[in-house]
Amino acid sequence: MITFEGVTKRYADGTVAVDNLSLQVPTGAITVFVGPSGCGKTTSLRMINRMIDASSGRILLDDQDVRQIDPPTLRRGIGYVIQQAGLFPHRKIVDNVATVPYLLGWDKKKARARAMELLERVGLDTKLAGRYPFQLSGGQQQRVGVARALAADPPVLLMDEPFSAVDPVVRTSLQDELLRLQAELHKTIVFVTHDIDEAIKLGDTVAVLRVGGHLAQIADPSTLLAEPADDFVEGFLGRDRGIRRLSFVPAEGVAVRREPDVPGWAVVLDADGRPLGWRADGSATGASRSGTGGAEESPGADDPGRSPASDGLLPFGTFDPRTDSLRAALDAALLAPSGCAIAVDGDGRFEGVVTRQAMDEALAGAGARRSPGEGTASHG
Amino acid sequence: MITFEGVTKRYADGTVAVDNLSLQVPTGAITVFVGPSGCGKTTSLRMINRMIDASSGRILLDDQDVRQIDPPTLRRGIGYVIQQAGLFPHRKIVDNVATVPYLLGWDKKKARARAMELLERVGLDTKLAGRYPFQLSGGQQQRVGVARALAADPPVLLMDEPFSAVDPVVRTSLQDELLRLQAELHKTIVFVTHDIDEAIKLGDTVAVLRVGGHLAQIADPSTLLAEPADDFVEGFLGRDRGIRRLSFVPAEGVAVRREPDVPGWAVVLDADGRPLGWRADGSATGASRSGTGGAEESPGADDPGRSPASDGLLPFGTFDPRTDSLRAALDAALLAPSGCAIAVDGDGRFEGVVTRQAMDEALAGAGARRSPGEGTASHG
Amino acid sequence: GGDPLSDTGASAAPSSTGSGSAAAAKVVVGSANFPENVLLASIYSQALQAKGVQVEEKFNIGSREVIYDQVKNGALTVLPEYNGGLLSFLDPKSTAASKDDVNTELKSKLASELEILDSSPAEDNDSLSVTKDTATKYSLTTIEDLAKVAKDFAVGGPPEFKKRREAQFKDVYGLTFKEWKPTGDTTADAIKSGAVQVGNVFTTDPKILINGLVPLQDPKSVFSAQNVTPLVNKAGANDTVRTTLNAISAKLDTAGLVDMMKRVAVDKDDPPAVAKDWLTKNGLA
Amino acid sequence: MNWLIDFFGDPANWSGPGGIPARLLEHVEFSVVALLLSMLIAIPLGLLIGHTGRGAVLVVIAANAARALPTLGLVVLIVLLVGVGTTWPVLLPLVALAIPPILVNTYEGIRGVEDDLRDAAYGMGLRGGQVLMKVLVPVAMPLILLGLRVAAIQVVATATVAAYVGLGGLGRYIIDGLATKDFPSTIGGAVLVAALALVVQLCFALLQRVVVSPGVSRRSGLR
Amino acid sequence: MGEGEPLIRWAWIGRNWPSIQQLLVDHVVMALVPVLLGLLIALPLGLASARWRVLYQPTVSLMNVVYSLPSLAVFIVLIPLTGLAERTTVIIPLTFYSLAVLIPAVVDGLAAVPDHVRQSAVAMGFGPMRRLLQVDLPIAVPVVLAGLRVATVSSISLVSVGALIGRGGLGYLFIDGWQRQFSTPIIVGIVLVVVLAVLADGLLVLAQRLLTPWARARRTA
Ligand SMILES: Nc1ncnc2c1ncn2[C@@H]1O[C@H](COP(=O)(O)OP(=O)(O)OP(=O)(O)O)[C@@H](O)[C@H]1O
Ligand SMILES: Nc1ncnc2c1ncn2[C@@H]1O[C@H](COP(=O)(O)OP(=O)(O)OP(=O)(O)O)[C@@H](O)[C@H]1O
Ligand SMILES: [Mg+2]
Ligand SMILES: [Mg+2]
Repeated sequence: MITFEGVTKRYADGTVAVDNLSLQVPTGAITVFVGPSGCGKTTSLRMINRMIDASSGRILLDDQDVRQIDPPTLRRGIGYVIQQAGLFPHRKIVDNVATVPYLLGWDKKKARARAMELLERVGLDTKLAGRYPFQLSGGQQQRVGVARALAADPPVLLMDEPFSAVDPVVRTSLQDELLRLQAELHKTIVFVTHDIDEAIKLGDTVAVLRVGGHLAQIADPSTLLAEPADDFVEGFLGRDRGIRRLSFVPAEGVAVRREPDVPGWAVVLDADGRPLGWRADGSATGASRSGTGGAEESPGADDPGRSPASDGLLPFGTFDPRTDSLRAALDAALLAPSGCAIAVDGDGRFEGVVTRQAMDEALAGAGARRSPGEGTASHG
Repeated sequence: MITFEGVTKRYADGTVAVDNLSLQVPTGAITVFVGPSGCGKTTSLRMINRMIDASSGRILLDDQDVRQIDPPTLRRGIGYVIQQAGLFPHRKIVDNVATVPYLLGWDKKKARARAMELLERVGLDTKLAGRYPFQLSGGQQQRVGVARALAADPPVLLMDEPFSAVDPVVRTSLQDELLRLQAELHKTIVFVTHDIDEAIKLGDTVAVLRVGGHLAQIADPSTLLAEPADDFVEGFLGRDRGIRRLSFVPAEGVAVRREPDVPGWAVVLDADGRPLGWRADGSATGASRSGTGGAEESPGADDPGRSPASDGLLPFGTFDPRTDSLRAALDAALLAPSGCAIAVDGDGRFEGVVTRQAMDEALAGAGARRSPGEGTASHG
Repeated sequence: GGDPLSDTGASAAPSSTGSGSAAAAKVVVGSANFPENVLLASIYSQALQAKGVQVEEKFNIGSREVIYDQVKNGALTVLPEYNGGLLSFLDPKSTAASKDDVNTELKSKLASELEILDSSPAEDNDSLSVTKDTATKYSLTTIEDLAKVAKDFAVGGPPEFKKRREAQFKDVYGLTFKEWKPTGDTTADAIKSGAVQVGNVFTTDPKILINGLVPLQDPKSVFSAQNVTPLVNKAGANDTVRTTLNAISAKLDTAGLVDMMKRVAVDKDDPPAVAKDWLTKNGLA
Repeated sequence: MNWLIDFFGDPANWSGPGGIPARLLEHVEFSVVALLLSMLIAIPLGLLIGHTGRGAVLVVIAANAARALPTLGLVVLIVLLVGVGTTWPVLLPLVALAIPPILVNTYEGIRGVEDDLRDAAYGMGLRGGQVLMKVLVPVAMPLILLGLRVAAIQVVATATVAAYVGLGGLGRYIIDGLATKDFPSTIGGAVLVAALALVVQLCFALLQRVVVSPGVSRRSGLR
Repeated sequence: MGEGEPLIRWAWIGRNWPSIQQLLVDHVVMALVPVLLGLLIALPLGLASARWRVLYQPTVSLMNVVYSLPSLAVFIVLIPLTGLAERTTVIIPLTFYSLAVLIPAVVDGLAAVPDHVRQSAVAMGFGPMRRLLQVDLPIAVPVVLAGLRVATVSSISLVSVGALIGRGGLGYLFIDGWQRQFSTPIIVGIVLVVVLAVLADGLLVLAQRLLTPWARARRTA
């Protein structure tokens, strides 16, 4: 647990970067600081490992004031990841990762073994270990940065816009990687970003800061989307808040009917029971062909690319009720001409469909989850 | 109209960057080239103004082969905007914008007047005219880049990832600015991006290229989302296709009831008839207080920030049926605990609510808009 | 190509050319790179100017080896020379020692473009000098006395010494020094500090006096007569030049030269100023 | 060419205190000592001001002015003041000549290291000295070496001036050759100095390979 | 130096001021002409090397060799061609030294023109010559000026070596002082050379400020 107690930072030139900030960063979870440029995110983060010292107030790390710890010692126990990764260009990847173990006096062999293990863990080919940073892509460098921060197994990780310099596709994979890692490691992570989507995706808790270093709101992402504390937060969250909130509602609760009654439409499956598309089925009113197996096997079944229109089949959307969110289910429904989402299992095999009414109920249920008064929790 | 006729570009090292590309860029509209890195977007774009010459095939600009025009002359008639804006660091903003007019031999005063006019048009304070590029933020520089490209009023504008170097918030405002400008100017714009969201937002037509310089699909954004031609395009479009498609469906068609029947919920309005929130209304089963005006005026009405929970009011979402898309309407519905979107007029005044059933029908209508066989149009 | 330093290509010389007429507009007065020569050149220059001759000064250029050619090719018109030095430069084997012998021989060896004017009585002899202590310790009075100790002595002097003199001393006096050190302008100091035991210094060098050095006698006249003598380029000099310079030579004597050199080297008066005073005193300007 | 044969072919030029090996050794000695002395002064100073950022403007201005110091003038002045018999009159001006490029390049090298890198180093718990020695210096090494190379070459070329005041080194051949119109000697001396300078260049190229991490040199496209 | 000789005789300076002034003028001419010539030659050579990169390495290597030649030796070699104690004899080698600094500066300056700027210029319809004059060269100015500063300062300092062949501007004062064991001229010479260099450097900095208000203050050296 990291606790900010009335922390203020005033720079030499008089700029108040952080103003009387009090909040708690829970142990073992990801807390994201998000806010517009210049709102004091970096300053707040760097006060934790004393790269910057607070002007007033206290920061407690597990009940100990960080100012009572010698900065280098403090920092060796806190991983730190920054935007361009900050890798040492003159050291090979493996030695970059082993930096802190070396500092801690580990034996060289052990430190390197640890480094190799971490490279694997962050999803890098260990063949890269002998390369120099300039030989790696931006995304790979960023992964090395994460590995390096984890090397001495610090309980706390500070990450300052670590993924903002890479392109959107790589960024997404880095985010997924981080979530996967965190599921294994349960570090206490403070993550700074100015990208609200990233904050919502990664944060167990999201702290929205406003310029001047004021805390505007701190809450879990779902609450944040549902109940922004004020216009500033609402504006910062952007549009689609309602739809995005559905990401936090599992699709499990949606009623899936194995033999649905969709007037005028039928689902066509392949030999393995995977859906191929919807067919406008004037004759059979609503009788889905599901379950009847390969009877309707499509000629295009061996074509890996779906081109439903080629044989009169129409596009469809699927979701897996066990792992997907309600958002995915809704999207699946909206893609289908019938308006019904198709539920599939982990292997993509047909499980049933969600009728429009069932979907409507699930959505209403998501909206009604909150009872009056619950919103007050969001005022930090 | 710009026409590519079987255009191929093979670089000196043998790389085929563009392979037998044929497509048409309609006059007065925005055509976006989108695709993964290295798929030949930039090459295609630059063949239009002959920064690169095609190896074979022809490019026609209003029926004239561009290879028959002297390159500098051709280029002065085509605006060109690139990522880093490419501003001349040694010239003041106003002179940067006036570059092409100067080249065309305009008189200095006239050129500068034109530059000032354009700075205003792209939303820049004319006070910036006397500054040098390094004194401007990235977003401002990009605006100057657009102004410069427009200076000689060229009918055609080529834009190569113009907004990809600025942060997401600024990027959004630049995109909006471009759409606003285009609504006034009706240029023929070819816009390159690797960001599919940007492509869908800006493009009247979107051409998806695949590595090797092949055209995968060319269609309007709605069709693209509904009926991706193959797995490559579908993968490239990413998730939420169904929901994103709703952006192209106007909300007009949704049934709005002025006196709706929402069991257990009521809308509270302020003195001006603007909604303040939903109230769980156990007593009045479904009787909306709308229309009854200021009777329920909230004590928090003068608070510009909405904090509905403070007096038992719950959050709500609104949309304007005349200007918003169905996506906005759906979002509004999902934000409300009642599951019903509130329709407002241009001034934000209550117009009615959309019942869950009405919303369901509107969504189903959007899905059913297509008739079987329509999808074939998407194969370019 | 040949040795560039002896390339006499007149066409390459930037100043007046060797074929210039006697009425050459400008007389270029040069000097070697040591103060006494600069002083003498200043005297020549100022006297000529007083006679209305247009003069360009190019002082402190280098050693005889370098500037002789410059006079020959007409880049320089006038140069204060020392007859003995010039002769041994032109003919290292020459044994002429007296002023007249030297001048006679010199005139026959001189390049056709050149002539020497009247020699003055003033002399600046080369010498081999040692400190008083050394002289006493090894009872040295003449260069001959050096023979017995030369193998333990380091000898210093201007760079020219090695090339021009070393062999002569070996042949004439049988001197083989332990070591040669190019002490240049610091020779007197080097002798005094013991860096070299014996050195080639000029007799008018005030440092001989300042440092109390003893010049050794030269009975076999390796160092020939060294009368100050103007060397001129025939084509560049007219009669005004000749008469003016001859008038100077008539008045200049060794005592006067030593006096002037004291002012230049000890009192730090500048050569032009000293030259001017001397010219005024002697009614030449 | 025959001047070179005259000069290098003369056995007398190869032995004794005036021979090429001895002169070369003297020259190298001046140069090395001068270079070491200037490194001793300029590198720590450059590291200090680069690392702390304090006094940088002043030091850099002073260093630039020092570039203008005429070596010949300094040499003769110092001989006048301290007399002959020591090598200080050559060493001091050469040190003055070598300090500016070393100092300025060291400073610029350290200062030019990306802030990110500094941050990362401190953030991992390196102490000030460790940050300097383990991160900043290795990364700034190409620039530091460049400064040293420029300094070394200038020193080697300029050490010839020593001969003017009677000191040894390869300049002897040049100065004596000038005085005695011995052209082969002049050219021979110049060729020796230029060759020595080339050897110095080569040494630095090798040194660069050894001391600069490939991760740094290849990143910045240095040879 | 003689006993009791003061470090500086102030009176000497006053007495000799006119001749010092002459030396100063001579010095300035011999120092600045090479830099100007160097610039004039370095521009086309630099442009060529920037355009055909193959030329660059050989040019720079050659210049490095030139730079490592002792100036005195080069002066001497030139004497038969240009004459003893002539300005040209000093100016030619110094021009080469300036080139050694300026050619890389021009190439680096042109390399510092961001690719996107160059691309935009082409795309806006600049022809090659126009682009060079209106875009590339102006943007290269700060780097070229930085090189010019180094070249100027070293040129001013190096002229004095010319005194050894009879034409060294203020360097004459060193020889003169040396031969008479007289420190005053030497000190005056050193001071004037340094003042001259600092002044020239200051003027160039000023020129840079005025010419390139658009360039962020980046290089200090
Ligand atoms: N060393 C400093 N001296 C003075 N002001 C500073 C300093 N560092 C930061 N600031 C100011 O403090 C405020 C907060 O800076 P900080 O870097 O914490 O913002 P941030 O939220 O991280 O912004 P960004 O998203 O741009 O990284 C800004 O106004 C900034 O200009
Ligand atoms: N001058 C060149 N010589 C050789 N190959 C080139 C050249 N320019 C581009 N290419 C190659 O041609 C292909 C297409 O390049 P292009 O720049 O058009 O891609 P792009 O779609 O614009 O990519 P990005 O999104 O990365 O800008 C790539 O494989 C690229 O490596
Ligand atoms: Mg920050
Ligand atoms: Mg591109």
